[in-house]
Amino acid sequence: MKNKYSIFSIIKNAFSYNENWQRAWRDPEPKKEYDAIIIGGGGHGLATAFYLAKKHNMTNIAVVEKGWIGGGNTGRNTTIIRSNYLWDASAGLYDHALKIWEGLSQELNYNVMFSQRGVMNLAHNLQDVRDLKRRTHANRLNGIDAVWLNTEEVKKFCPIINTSPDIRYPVLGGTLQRRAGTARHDAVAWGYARGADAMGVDIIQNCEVKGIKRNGDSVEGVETTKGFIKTKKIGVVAAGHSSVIANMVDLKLPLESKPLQALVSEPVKPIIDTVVMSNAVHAYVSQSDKGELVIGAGTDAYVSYTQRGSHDVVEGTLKAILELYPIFSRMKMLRQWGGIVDICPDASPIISKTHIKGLYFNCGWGTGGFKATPGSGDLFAHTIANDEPHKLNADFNINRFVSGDLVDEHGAAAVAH
Amino acid sequence: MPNWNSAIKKIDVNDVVSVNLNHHSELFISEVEPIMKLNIRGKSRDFLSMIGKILNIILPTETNTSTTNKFITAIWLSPDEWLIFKNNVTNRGAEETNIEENLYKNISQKKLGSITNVSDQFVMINIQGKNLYELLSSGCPFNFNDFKNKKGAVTQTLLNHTDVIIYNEDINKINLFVRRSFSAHLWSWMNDSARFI
Amino acid sequence: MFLINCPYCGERDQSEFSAGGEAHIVRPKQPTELSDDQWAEFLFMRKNIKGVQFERWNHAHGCRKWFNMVRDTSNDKIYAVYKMGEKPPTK
Amino acid sequence: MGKTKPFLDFQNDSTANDIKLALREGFKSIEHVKRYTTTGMATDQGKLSNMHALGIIAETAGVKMGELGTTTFRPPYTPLTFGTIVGRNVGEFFDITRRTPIHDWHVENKAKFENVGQWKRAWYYPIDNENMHEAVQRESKAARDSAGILDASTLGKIDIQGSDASEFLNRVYTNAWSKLEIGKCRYGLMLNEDGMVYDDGVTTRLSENHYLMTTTTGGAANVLSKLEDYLQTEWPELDVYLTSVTDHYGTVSICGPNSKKILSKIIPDLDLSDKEFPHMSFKNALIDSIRCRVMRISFTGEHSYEINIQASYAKSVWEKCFEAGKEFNITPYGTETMHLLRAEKGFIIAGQDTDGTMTPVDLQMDWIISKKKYDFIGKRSLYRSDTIREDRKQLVGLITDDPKEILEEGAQIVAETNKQPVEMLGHVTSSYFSPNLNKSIALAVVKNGKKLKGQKMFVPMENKIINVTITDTVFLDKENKRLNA
Repeated sequence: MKNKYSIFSIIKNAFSYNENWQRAWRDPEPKKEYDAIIIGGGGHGLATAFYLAKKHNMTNIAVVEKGWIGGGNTGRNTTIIRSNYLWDASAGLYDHALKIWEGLSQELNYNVMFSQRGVMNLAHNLQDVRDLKRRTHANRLNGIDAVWLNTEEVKKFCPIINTSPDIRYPVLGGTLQRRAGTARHDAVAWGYARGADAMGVDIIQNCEVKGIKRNGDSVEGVETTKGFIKTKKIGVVAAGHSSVIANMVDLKLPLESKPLQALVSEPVKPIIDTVVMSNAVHAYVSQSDKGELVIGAGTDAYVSYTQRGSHDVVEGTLKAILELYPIFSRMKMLRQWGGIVDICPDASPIISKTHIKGLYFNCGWGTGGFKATPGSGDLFAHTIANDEPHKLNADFNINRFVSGDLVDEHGAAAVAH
Repeated sequence: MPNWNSAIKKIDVNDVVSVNLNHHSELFISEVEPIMKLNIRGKSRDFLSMIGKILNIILPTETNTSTTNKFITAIWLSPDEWLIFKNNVTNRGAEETNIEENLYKNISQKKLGSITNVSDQFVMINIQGKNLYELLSSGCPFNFNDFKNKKGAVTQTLLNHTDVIIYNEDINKINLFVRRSFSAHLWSWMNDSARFI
Repeated sequence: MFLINCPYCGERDQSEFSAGGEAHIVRPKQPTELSDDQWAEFLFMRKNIKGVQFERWNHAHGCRKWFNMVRDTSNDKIYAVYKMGEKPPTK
Repeated sequence: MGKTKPFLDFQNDSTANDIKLALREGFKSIEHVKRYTTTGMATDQGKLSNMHALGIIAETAGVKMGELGTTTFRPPYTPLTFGTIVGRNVGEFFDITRRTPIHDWHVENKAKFENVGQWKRAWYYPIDNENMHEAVQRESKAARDSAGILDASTLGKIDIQGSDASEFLNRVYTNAWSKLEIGKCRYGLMLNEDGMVYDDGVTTRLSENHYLMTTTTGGAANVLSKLEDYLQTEWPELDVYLTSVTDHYGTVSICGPNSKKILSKIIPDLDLSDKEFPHMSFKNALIDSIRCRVMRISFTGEHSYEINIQASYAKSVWEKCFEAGKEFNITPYGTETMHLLRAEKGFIIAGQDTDGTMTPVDLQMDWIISKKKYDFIGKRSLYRSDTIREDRKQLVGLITDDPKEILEEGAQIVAETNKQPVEMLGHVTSSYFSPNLNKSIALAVVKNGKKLKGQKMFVPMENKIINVTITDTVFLDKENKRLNA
């Protein structure tokens, strides 16, 4: 059993100059066989393993990660968490996640720094207003907190926004979810890893999957850089690289992988105490606990796995930032990076069985996967353990692309971040 | 006859705008009064020879080039698309209509290709001066190194995020074609940018 | 950001182009005879390759012509461009 | 060891001890150490601390420094200001502003503008201290009672020529085009390949192999690019050429019972009789000596004309129409009134009443899907298991029990009021107070709406519940008498 993190353990360890802290997770070599293998040691994959162990008693499982855990999109996003999605299915999914977020630090005994500072989405044209109001009404009826703010209320809530009617795309109002906010991305991966490890889950880093072995319609195991590992159930949670794994079994998914960029500024004193998103002009900003402005840019419009993107995307985002926050003009860009996101045609994820027995996919989160991490892990664990989806992810199956029953969060102009 | 109105707000078209802010800058930007412009499309040999016959010009088939005669210039837009424009400002009316109708009758109606009047689709802006390419480069991803020394060269590219066609008329002298609805904004941008070179 | 050699206009900045996804996915000539599965395959399912991929690009802000490209999506290296209707390079 | 604080990253206050602690806790990867201790994440980008950190890690773990690798270096090498990156692209230059050829007139006449994509469109024209509601009510009434004038120049216009032009239209629109007579206009709906409504507009057959297509304002560029894509990649065998003429023409639309009289003053030699120039047809004409095309088409349900004239002359022609219409109190109206007038007639706006999830059948526009055509873009998708469901969300009309109550666009519709959570059946897509009917009207999409006509529904607002009834989508002049009035 692991040390419990607490005020007492901090004091106790302080006396011994912090020499006696235990490892957060082990560093095991893979066993010959597991009951299930999760491919991908990001937040979603580690959460899946955690809930498989915790809720479904599957502890003889492994997470295999080709690099270091949390090194993919988990460590490359703008950490926005919200659940104000339009369609019932999405609202159900993301609010399930938000409810877990609200107790996650306690559940994991690990501070994920979840901060409910609110997320505000701005409207800049009349159709934006219609779409955001539609979403606000739908949220309210779905029991998700959402309020519409007029321009004055937007200004009051976040005074540094330029709400002048004379700017190119004036702020016509916005919708606010107060329960929404941000969390510390790395901590989420580490917390889940530590929790899963404590229940016996093997977290195997630097172990790249090279192939999936099949026997007819069933999976038999994975070929990795650390050898063959036998298993009957494989859950793929390799955001960005889902198609790479799918292509190993000749499975085509409705995905395109694209670089999504983000950047941070130098750290400054607290200036913005909420998250503001603006889909129409494409500017998303919040401030991290370290004081850096965390700014989300867009995706490039072509498939690429390069983990970098075009400069014009960054330029386009920053001009929108300065349009809305002229006060940031002298702020310095400190770091800029790109993550690879796989995007479904309807901007909704897939958490689903496949036609291959024992092979499950959790992918297609596009630009908005971080917020769903706990919910996604919980529902994917349910799907893997029971070979059946939970009712909250039933609509997010692969078959929807055949039937046409999409969960179209695009058309509804709900931003996917 | 209805009044003709410039696309470029508050600019008197006869008034050549010049920017000469510091000792080395020199730029003259002016809108060229309306001239006939036609978009012509076609693929076949018959099409090319018919155009030659009617306009007395050989359409350029080499990428990014143009041909010109006394009256008109033809610029290459793609393997089956050209923009032709008159070299001189003329009043609209019979002469212009005749050329267009003649082409339409012999090309469009004979199914050899298409003829579309785009006189007002594009606003033509003349820019000259030794700092011309500095202005263009401040908002354009195109590499003008070869272009600027090649009289008659043509390129389609972006200038300040706006689609433009640029025609090298002479050393440090170009004609720029921009869609009308974008033209006032681009004009304003050029005047702003010119202050910084 | 990279340069693309438009088969018609020559080398240009990528910002003049727009991407059209995987190449050589031909629209079925007789869609009504396809099953829902087969139609979905055409509509949505993609290989989304990490590595050398055949794809469609359009010189949207130039000659407006569509063409094909062979590009390594893992490093944006372009191996070939070829016109619509031409056979893809074999190597 | 332990008691001292050997600082490593002077900005982030991380020490050598922090690094060793990270290693003890299992944060082995160099990236984990960086993220756990924040070493190297300050404004120097690790230039001062990273090498030392690597040395300490190597020493502690007993490996060579070279084996550890480095963290990924992120641009820029030296932090630079947002302002430097953005340059002059703020304020006026934040985004392109597209203006119609009649823009200056709208400015001179104190129009309020709406941003539609990059376009500035006249939204409404307040007189004195009118607010938007008052201006729109006045404009809407004038357009139906006498005459209104609208700048429709922003509509996308595509010139289509070639011997296969008709076949091309057959493939891109849901309805049939081969038999459209020369000189006639037809409304068309364009779908995405997934069967959902994408764009709409009126296309005119100018001659045997020559059409002029109009698209929505916002859709123009995408439609042209999509059509080019099909032509070049799927159907290269078709002899068709597409040329954008959106900017070449200014479009002046005059509508209302007196529009005919006004047009006859502008173009006296044009026969405007219903027989010679019926609804959904076009004529070439001259205004003074300038050629123009006049379409008798209507987005308001009124007797109406659209004059397409070379853009340089559009403002002048607009002023001429205005002058000629003065005796009929011709009233300029903007996009808001246009939206209201079309809603009275139940005409959709692609992008407002549709959201990428509506098929033509959902819009109750089954009539526009040709039964004879073998194929068109999106046809196959209309027969998937989900798209053939009969209880999909469908476009309907809504009227409020209280005729003064105006529904909020985006408001949700439910059948029950005493349940939480309650099933949302649909939402209000368009809503206005109609001065011509003197009541509030709305368009909405409602699950199984086709079969629910006459049913009572509820629109739950934050602080009240509004009672509504599902109706037909056409509120005014169901017999289309006004078109020929």
